[in-house]
Amino acid sequence: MARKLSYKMAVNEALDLEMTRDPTVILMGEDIVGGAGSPGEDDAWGGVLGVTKGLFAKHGARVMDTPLSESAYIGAAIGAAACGMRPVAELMFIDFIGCCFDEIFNQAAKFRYMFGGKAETPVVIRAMIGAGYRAAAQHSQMLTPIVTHIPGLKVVCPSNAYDVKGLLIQSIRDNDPVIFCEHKNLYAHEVDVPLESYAIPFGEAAIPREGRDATIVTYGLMVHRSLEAAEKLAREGVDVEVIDLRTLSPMDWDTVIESVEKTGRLIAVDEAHPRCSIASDITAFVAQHAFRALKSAPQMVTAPHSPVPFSPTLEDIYIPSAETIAGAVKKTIIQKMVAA
Amino acid sequence: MARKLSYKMAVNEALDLEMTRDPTVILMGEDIVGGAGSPGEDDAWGGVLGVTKGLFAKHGARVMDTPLSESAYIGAAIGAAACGMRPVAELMFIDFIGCCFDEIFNQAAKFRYMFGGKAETPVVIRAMIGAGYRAAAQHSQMLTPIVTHIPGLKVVCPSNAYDVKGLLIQSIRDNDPVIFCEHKNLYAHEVDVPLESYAIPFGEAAIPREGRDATIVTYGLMVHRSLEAAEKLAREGVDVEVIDLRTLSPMDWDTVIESVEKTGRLIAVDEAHPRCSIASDITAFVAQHAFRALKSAPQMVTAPHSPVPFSPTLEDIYIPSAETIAGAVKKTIIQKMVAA
Amino acid sequence: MSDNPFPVDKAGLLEAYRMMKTIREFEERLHIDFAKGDIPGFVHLYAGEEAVATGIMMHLNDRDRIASTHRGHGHCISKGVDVHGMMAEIYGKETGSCLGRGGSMHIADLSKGMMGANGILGAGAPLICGAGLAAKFRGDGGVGITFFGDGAANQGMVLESMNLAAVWNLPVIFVCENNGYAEATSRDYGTAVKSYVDRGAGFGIPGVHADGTDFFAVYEVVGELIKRAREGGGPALLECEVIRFFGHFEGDAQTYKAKGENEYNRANRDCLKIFRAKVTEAGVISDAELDAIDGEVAELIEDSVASAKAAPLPSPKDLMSNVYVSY
Amino acid sequence: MSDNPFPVDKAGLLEAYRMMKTIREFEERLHIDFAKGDIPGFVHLYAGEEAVATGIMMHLNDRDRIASTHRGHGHCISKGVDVHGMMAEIYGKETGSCLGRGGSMHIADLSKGMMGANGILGAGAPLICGAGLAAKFRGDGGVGITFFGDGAANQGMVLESMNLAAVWNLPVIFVCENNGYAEATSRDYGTAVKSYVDRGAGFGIPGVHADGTDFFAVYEVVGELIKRAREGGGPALLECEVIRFFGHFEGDAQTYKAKGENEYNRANRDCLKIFRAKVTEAGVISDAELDAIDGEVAELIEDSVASAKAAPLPSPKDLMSNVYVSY
Ligand SMILES: Cc1ncc(C[n+]2csc(CCOP(=O)(O)OP(=O)(O)O)c2C)c(N)n1
Ligand SMILES: Cc1ncc(C[n+]2csc(CCOP(=O)(O)OP(=O)(O)O)c2C)c(N)n1
Ligand SMILES: [Mg+2]
Ligand SMILES: [Mg+2]
Repeated sequence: MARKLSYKMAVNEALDLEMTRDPTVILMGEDIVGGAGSPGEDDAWGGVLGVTKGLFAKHGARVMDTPLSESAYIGAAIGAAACGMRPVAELMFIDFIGCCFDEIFNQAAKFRYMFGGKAETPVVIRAMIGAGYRAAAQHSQMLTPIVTHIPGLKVVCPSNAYDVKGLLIQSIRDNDPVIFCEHKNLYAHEVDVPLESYAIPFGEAAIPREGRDATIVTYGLMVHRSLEAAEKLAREGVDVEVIDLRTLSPMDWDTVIESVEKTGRLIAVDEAHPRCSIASDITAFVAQHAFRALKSAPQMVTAPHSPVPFSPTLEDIYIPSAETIAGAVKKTIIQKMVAA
Repeated sequence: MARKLSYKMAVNEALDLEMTRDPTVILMGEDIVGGAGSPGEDDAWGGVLGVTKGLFAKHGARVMDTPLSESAYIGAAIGAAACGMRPVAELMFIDFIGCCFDEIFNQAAKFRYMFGGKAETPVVIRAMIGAGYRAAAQHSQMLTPIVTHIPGLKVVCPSNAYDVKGLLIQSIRDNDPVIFCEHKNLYAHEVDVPLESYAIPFGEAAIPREGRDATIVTYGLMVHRSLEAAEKLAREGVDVEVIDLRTLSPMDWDTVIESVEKTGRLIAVDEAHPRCSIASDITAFVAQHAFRALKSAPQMVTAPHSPVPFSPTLEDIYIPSAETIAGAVKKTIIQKMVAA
Repeated sequence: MSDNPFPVDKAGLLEAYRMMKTIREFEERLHIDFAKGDIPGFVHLYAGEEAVATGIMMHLNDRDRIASTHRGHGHCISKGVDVHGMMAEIYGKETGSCLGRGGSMHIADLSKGMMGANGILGAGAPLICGAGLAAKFRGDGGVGITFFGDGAANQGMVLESMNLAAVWNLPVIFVCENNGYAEATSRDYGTAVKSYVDRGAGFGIPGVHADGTDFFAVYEVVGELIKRAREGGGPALLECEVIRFFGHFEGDAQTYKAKGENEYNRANRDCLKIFRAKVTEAGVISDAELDAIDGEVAELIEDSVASAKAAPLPSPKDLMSNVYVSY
Repeated sequence: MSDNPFPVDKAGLLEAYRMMKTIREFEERLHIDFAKGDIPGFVHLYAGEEAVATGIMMHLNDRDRIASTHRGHGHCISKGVDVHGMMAEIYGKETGSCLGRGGSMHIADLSKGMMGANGILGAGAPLICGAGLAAKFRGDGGVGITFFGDGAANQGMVLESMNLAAVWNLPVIFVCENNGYAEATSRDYGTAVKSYVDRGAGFGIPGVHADGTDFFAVYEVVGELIKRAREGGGPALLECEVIRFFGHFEGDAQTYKAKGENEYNRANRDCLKIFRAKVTEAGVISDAELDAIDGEVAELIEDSVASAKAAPLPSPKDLMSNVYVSY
């Protein structure tokens, strides 16, 4: 049984299902209840954008507001995970990671290895990513490359509500620390989502569109822009395959390589900044491992090497568009023609 | 007039020269004086490995020990820079960046852009990087890809004392925030260094060895391992060019591309973890911009996707060796033969 | 007109009133225009807290520096940032204080000693230590003031900074603007201690309270602290109890507040009304004089909106400008 | 033998002495073997501070958790981590507590409630809040103890954690081991306030002092705090004044210390000597009994070194094992 569900409500539903199933699942974050101690409604907010609304009413003390202390409460989530709980901590915007980065990359990520395999840290850190909200330089970043760089972390970035639900459930059940990235500009996006619980395994990319002529590899919001680009190109007779990575760490390299071996052309699309990005990661891996399959120079489409601008006019051109992506695809095709 | 100078003493000399030249240059860090308030020698340490030894004796109050509060003092350095000083703050190990990351990536890096070009933040953050010191997972990281990813930061990683001196002087004079990475396993390494002051411009790679058959692009300690590999290969008749990037942001793409256009083969060598690394950054850029020049699949040599192990046996194989690098070079050559 | 019983001369009182009124008018107008959909992004209004910014900034000049918060309009205006530039900035225009690159949460003007509103809670505290350090090295008697809310008071970097400022004996004042809420969370939930002032003792700095709805209370208390800091006496912590008239940000339904809370506060704890009552009752300033300022301020804000709306958008070709000083 | 005037029975006193002596012997031996070049990496010795770890850990069981520091050997040993495993770990061997992956700075044994030494100063404080939270959810009466030095006491995450623990009323004790130095920097330089205990009030938690060279002082004070925490009374802050007999890390020339400081402390403020004097003077335990323990401990340490040296190195093929639970 499925029904239309928004990306945002899929987060809520996954949390609800797992909290119901497993009493060790607890939630914490700033205003995820949203009204603690205040004279009016105790759970007025349910998260700054209402994502966790209703969970406090249902699960009570297992949903906790926190003081404004990211190091302390993200660290506490990690510590509780090392002690047998399954905390899901919300870092409101991933941009705030600078206030708790040590706990994430030096503690959670390294416990298992550093302790000789004797620790498990099943913590999930949910965070909003992405530009387009007119939220300016400190509330609009991706930072996915930074967390992906760190061994010991798993990184999840769903593009739609179906994946949100299955991947968040998997994240909570997973025994490693997971950074679960929610693109704020997808919160209202709806797709069919089953009522029942299901988990999507990590490291399995989706192929929302098959094609023969070129492979776009991407994730998050850019999946939609890429599909738009692919549709445009289809009208021009170019048949593009779009790969939605879904998880950035682990990566489904097999699917990527297989596709490029089929199409011979790669376009890596990333909303993050260009340097040491997911786009460069994909491109480099493919260049090394499927070099002979490449018919033309792989192309990267990323945000520019600049902070996210506030002004809507600038922010709109800051985020890679379907046009830019289509342009990059064409580049891979024209090149080949030139070469041929 | 030149004489042999160690990498470590080159840091000291550059700081001394710039402090002497410019009264707005101040230093701060944990134990960079090293004995503040203690009953014995006030400047007993001069930094945990003695890098800043003697500077307090010479420059007095402009060299400051700090409390154990990275957010506070790194942030203070950034704030002072925005108010007209030229602070050089030491973050003892770059691994501690998690305790002050916000101030670096959300404040220093973004001020200029966010404030419409109306701020200058001439701060230098010196930090030790790299493995090989038996210092385990939290004192051995590179993290160069993380800082390179961030627009607004400049990232410098010298491989020898000559470059240390010229690049640190440039870093202090530069009007943007600079992350100055010192590889702790190069501190004892000596080369000829002029007595006088000189600045090396950013974005100019060095070519410590020219060659025709393949291009190794690297930085830091890996320059030496790559040169070793090149020497080995020379004895087998393979003529390798080695590019020492010196600065990771800005990057000297011209030199990289030019070399690959000459040799047709790329090996990107990075002591950092593989995902979203400097190696992948280089490889992807070359794949996109010099695709037709590539005669074979570019190769990446990096540390593994794991924290740095303590045990010397493991740490030694963790760090890319000259053998591994040579092996990767051969792969680019053999491939071509197979293809030819 | 009778003798002036206040610690500020008449010109100063008029200036202070104008500052407060300018902030209030600026915010009330943003509230309306945001609701209309004219303004993009996150907008956090300072209305209700004007006496704090003003009571402090009346002691400062351009050599003194402040590091502000996400709720920074009031700090900006009272520190002398151009209102037209601010309004244009909030509208994302090229004529904005930051060329439209920063928006409401990132207005800065270093020439006025305003080091920036900040989207990161508590981030101003380390920065202001740097400003204090610079002032100390220059020996120019400058001070630095950082602001943070009752929520941000629990950020580690704020707490670290108090110790650092004390260790280095910096001319820095830490101002906690306690408006009772961090977003929707009550101050009483998020902070275990009744008074933030109690934290001063743990960092070796004096801590004092002020009623943030009373310009004179703030002005006098902070005046002592600033004087002490200028003279090398070191840092201090000031907690001001204030009222946030609007929601956390525009669009907030405020159901976490008590019924009638906003109305009660508007009626009884409005720092502008309190100021007006004091200065008119003392017979130092007449209602007519203040009304005249109200009129001028209304015109200024109206004009700033009109020119912001008319101003050009940033040019797409400048997307990458100013990432670096030179690149 | 006379009546036991101590709050611990004889078996307990012998156990406490054995713990302290084991730590001391472990550290003295590392000091020698490091100097010989047998031991790689950064090694921070706990010798001199044994009464703190022991006075606390005597109250705990495996359900209770601790989060330690870079100077963690003493915490590990007293929390029950196997000494052979620890020694092998420090030698980087496959038989080490962490298979040689962690080394001195990262010894952990979660089965003993030891959440890890930590190379990041202050990082244990948030982690222990998590342990306290888990104990609270489980309702098992467990407590969490985190340690930090006089230097790390100024880390924001330590300070944040005190507030969080108070807000959530967690069964957590924050233990500041004040040995007067952070590396070479005097505690009096790095911290603006005379007593760390004064910080408690700013976070709404009780703060108490103990002489960290006196096992009994620590034992009694912390016993109260732990009891209170177990009963739902919430967090507390304990400052123990201690002596670091060796340098900051092995290889430190210690020229920042006063002349004769180490000798004086060894002679007059050695927690082991103080303990021995108390229990023998009270006639509860004889010197011979303690000497016997000394002998056994010496043997244990000797054996741990011998087996560490003989133990196999990790296999290169396992370089990438245990990055993830499954990958
Ligand atoms: C580091 C960080 N954490 C969280 C946030 C999200 N946030 C913005 S304002 C706010 C509440 C601030 O409360 P307070 O400090 O009392 O200031 P007020 O808004 O009441 O003026 C929160 C949680 C942020 N911007 N930065
Ligand atoms: C976040 C962080 N900053 C700095 C260091 C480097 N460091 C290691 S120990 C130390 C001094 C610690 O002093 P204190 O907290 O008093 O503990 P002690 O060594 O005296 O036991 C420093 C600065 C670190 N390991 N982590
Ligand atoms: Mg508030
Ligand atoms: Mg200490």
